[in-house]
Amino acid sequence: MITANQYLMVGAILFAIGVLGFLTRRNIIVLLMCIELMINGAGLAFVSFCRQMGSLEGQVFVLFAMVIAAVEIAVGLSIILLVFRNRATLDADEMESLKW
Amino acid sequence: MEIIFPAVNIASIAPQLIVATFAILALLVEVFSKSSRLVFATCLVGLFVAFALSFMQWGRGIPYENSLVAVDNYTTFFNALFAIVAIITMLLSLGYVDNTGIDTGKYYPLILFATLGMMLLVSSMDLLLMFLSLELLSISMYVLVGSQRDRWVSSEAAIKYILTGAFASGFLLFGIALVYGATGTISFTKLESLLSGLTGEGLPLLKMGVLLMMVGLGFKIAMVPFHMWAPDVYEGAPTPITGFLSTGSKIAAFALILRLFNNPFNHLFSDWVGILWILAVLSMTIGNVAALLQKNVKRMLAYSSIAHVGYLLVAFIALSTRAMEAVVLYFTLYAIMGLTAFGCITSLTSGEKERLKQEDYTSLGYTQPVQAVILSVCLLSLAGIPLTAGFIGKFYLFSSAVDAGYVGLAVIAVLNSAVSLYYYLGLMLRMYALPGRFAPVEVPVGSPVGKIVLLLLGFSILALGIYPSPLVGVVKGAVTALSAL
Amino acid sequence: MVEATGLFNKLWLVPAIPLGGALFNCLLGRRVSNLVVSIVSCGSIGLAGVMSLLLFNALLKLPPAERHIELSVYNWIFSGDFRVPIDLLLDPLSMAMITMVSWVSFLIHVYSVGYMRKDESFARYFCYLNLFVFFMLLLVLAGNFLVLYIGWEGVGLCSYLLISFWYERHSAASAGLKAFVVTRFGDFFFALGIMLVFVQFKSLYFGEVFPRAHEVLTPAMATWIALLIFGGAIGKSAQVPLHTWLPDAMEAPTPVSALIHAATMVTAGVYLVARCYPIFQLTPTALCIVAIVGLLTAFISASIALVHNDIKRILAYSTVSQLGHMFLGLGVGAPTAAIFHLLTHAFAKALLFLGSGAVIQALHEEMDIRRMGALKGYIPSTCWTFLIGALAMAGIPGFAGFFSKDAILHATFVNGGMLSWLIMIVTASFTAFYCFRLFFNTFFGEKRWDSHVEHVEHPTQVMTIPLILLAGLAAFGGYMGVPHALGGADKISSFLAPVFPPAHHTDGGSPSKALEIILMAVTSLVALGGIGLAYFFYIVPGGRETPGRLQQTLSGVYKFLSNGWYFDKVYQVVFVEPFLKAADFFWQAVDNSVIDMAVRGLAGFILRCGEVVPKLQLGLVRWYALSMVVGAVIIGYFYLR
Amino acid sequence: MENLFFYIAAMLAIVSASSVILQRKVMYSVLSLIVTLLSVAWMYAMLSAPFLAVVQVILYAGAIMVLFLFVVMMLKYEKTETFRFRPGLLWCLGLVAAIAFLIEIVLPLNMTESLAPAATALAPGFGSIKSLGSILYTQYLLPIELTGILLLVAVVGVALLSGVKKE
Repeated sequence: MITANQYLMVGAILFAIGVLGFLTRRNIIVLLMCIELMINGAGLAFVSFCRQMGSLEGQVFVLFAMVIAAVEIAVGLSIILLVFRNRATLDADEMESLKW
Repeated sequence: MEIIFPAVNIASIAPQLIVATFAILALLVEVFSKSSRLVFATCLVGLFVAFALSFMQWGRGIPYENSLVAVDNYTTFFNALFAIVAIITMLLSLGYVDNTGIDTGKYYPLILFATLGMMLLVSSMDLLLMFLSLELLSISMYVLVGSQRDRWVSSEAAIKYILTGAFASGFLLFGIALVYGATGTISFTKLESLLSGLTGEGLPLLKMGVLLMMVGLGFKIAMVPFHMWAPDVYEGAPTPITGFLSTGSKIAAFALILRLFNNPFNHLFSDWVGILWILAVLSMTIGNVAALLQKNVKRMLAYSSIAHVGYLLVAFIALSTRAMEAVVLYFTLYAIMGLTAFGCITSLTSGEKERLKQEDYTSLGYTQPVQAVILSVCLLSLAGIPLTAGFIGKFYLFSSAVDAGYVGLAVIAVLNSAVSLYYYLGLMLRMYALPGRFAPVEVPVGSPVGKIVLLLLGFSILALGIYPSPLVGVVKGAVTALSAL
Repeated sequence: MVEATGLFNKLWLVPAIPLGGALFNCLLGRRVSNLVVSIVSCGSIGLAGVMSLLLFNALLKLPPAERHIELSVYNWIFSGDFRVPIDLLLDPLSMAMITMVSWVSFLIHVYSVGYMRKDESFARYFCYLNLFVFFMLLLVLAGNFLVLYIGWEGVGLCSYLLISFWYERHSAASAGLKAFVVTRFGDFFFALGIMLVFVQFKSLYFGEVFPRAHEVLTPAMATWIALLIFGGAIGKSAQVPLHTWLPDAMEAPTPVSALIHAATMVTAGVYLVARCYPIFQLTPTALCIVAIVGLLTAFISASIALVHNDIKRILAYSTVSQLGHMFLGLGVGAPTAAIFHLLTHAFAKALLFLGSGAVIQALHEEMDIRRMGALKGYIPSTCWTFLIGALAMAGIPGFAGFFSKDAILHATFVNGGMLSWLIMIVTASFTAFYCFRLFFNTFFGEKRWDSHVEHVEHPTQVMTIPLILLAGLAAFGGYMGVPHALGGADKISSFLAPVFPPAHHTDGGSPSKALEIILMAVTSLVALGGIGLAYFFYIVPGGRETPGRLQQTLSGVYKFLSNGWYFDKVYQVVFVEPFLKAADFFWQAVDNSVIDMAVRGLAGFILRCGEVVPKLQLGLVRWYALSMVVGAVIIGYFYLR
Repeated sequence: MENLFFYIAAMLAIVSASSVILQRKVMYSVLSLIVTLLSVAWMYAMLSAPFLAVVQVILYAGAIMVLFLFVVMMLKYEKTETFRFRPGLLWCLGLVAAIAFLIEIVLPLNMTESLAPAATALAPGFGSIKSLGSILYTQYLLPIELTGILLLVAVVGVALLSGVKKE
């Protein structure tokens, strides 16, 4: 029998994959996508907890998290466009004029 | 199935509603009128009304059984504080934004939206509202940081801020999920009643959740080791926004942490003491040491603001009423000092040329006396010299830590303050270094409005250093609401 | 203890109004005309003066036992049970002080408007001056040691700023520094004393310290505290051996010398000892030391004043000497006489300084009395007011200084012994002599001006009127304390009596009226003798050669005196040079090895960290994210363990 | 049967998520992410959250990913692909840290330790539009309104950043 706990594990793994990607990739679009992975991992955790406890608040939370994700992506992509227009690059490692 | 709409008490969130309404109104004004002055005026009026409303709300708390929003003195105090911070930020931006290629018609409403986020963040009594208002605050800030489209540093700061910020809010979200899973609720009041009965080792699930939430919130307040974004973003952001970010945003998140650990997570705090002890030491030390040799003044102040988070943590660890008073008092004083410091840099901008390097400040006392005097007062206050606001603030912070038995921590904090003198006074002495044979002649810069605001700020730094009692009284009132829950 | 009510609730206005004036002049002074600056600064002090008169009136209406009003303005810091309140205390002592301070300051402010009219830094000057008055009023109104200390340091700061007011002059800058360092030396002891008080009483509040002093303190502890506090007073009031800064402080503009270095700030030490009298009374040792220091100072500096030629330095030494009188009064158990002398001396000395200011300006910055003379015909109003000041200072019967000095001398005779009384009689003759040496040399005789003085500059009206008013005070101010022996009521003593418990002092009722009258007669005769000698030396034709001859025959003494008893030289040889040598030695021997490694090593290490730590900010997003994750992992490891 | 569905969905999600971070070409990453999102939607459906599953497909996989694709295609293709894979010190540290983090968060994940009691049976209509809607528009009215403001901020922000100006 599959319990909600296993869904939770999948959520955690998705989240960790997102973290891993964020730490290792350099393309800023991919970085944004890694954040999406993290949010989805968290969403899966929420929904599995809902299933377990029979409460709806977690699902509501996920709904709002999706909106947040959409907003973050919209603003994030427009900043990426801005960056690309300025420097014609998507390499996060090249954005290091601010340091030390 | 019949749906019963909740009775909405509009009056209880009147300041927040006013800010939101006027922000939207300002956007409409921007669409239908060509005048960015009108947008500015609308936003300013909205903030003033919000301030007045929160002033009237003082002392009239509304009990919250199931409400998402806390209406108590704590909230009201911060509503007023954020309104003032936003007003000052707007007034200081005047003149600066016009010269640096910022779309003012959207810049000012976004400041209001960010303020709304701060207000709701401090007043939220529910993890959902907390998360949403934190995001509202963050997203407005991402845009504001990147609003100087023609300057690369601004764009770079924005992309760094949004990437790390979204990363951190991912942690926050996952943390909330775990807390929700461990307790089955997202309401602060229910969390508190559930957790107050908790004994023994505690739940790993819950602890993990709180840890991940602290990662997200620690990012917001720029606490070591989640601080790394701060110097870059502070340096790259438009200077008035840097001030806004280092005061408003940081204070809002910290005020929320205060509420979290005073109410819902109060029983988990004992595990955090040791960790926060180390983080406080690290924040102070890394902040101060990194600021020592900074060539860029904005970056130096950014590091110093990390150090100030450390000072705040020193008292926060005590978590007594007295310590909370000290922390909230320091919020206010730090808001004034931070706004003054970055305001002076803003005001020293001539055209597109900003004074960012230490060298630009040599002999400033003779060429731009007004800003130099105010900045000196502000630096003295940041360093904690007696008869300035900073001394009072630090005295309260450290004495409450000593009072709670954290003598070692207080000693480290005092030593750190001593180290910080090096760079604060260094900048100040540089400003009063005698000019060379040919004293530079300069036209005074800075908008008159900005100068008046700065003068008022500088004056209030001194006034609060000499006569802090009224503010302390108000802060005491605000903190009682926090512990009365 | 009486809680402040009614008018007394407004007590805080007395210091606050000058502060407001200072702020105005500091912020807007350069924007507005000099007229506005003068009106604001003089007006604020005048208001404070009116306020103090109103308070005086109100205080007099209270029965003497209730003349002790405390006002806690606000709590500067109150954190938990730790409180630092800003307390004010109004009792006859502080009442007398604020009335004197505010009115003398007012007159000097008015005078300054005329004196400084041509100075570029007009607003800066008045900003400092108002600030000084604020701190001085705060000092005398303080209700606890901390507020007193704030005022104490504040007046010191203003004094330093005003001494080096003309900071372009090297001598002014170095004199300011000297005053700062020397008084700070005394302040160090004072601060130690305050700490000791706090340790002993767990409070700094006058109302808790003084009434309980005789219960809490052992005699030895009382001696220690009293001596430490007296250390502060020695520095501030320029007593031997820390008196050397005051003559140098004459680099300040003359009205400043009148206000700060004659009438008010330097008397703060006297006020302090008087304020802490309940502690001093417990310890005959300390009182004895106070008396000895006062006696020595009075004599030594009066003798130095005999031979100096710089008009302001003569007055400065005279001030030091008169302060010595006051300390002697305190030491021999006559605090009311000391305070009485403080007041009359303030009037007379302010008058003399302002007069000398008019003289200096008349002769275009000439300060050497050998190059003056015959000014009577040119600036008569200054001359006659100066005469009144000199008479008051010399202690001629009828003038203010006579009564107060007599009270001190009488107490000295009764309590201090014959020898000290004799020394004081000699000092009195010195005083009369140098006052009139100054007076005759300046205003009489033939013109000895430098050729560059083409015309004598006349003092303006705003300068003359304060002179006349002060002359009135110097002439008639003494009548507030006519002793019983002369059929007077001695109002000042009975007014101040509630502050000083009568059991321990003897200056009230005299044992024998006849003795007192005899003593007075002796003093007066000696003073008249001094004047006569000065008249013979400097006015009688042919007398002029006598000083020169004396100078030659007694050249050793003359040199000794004109070098100020070699105090500065001795300091140079005994303290400064060995210190420098020792420092040099340590620099060579120790610094290179131990201290260098410790201090520079630590500082260098921190600075090195300052280079390294920011390098951790690689500027890379993923590095920042990595630090967050690693942080989370490490914190989690300890947290979840 | 349910087991099988779960394993397929979980495998799909994990594999496609790994693909997101492993693909060199951004376009492939985007497509992999769409697969992940769809498989997450699948799991939502299996976890009695049908409404969320639908929203996930429409809003996430539909709208947001289209935005991604749009941006990826708008930017010059070669510019998004040029940098090569260079596993440096940072990369290795990132890998270690992420794995350590995974271990740390997976270890405490055990629902049975929750303070809230496990539901024996779900209410009928759990997770439906109706049940969610009735809680959204009563208890969470304020957050809904706030969401509106958030979207407005996004619009204004994008307009500010991309330089939409009045003529």
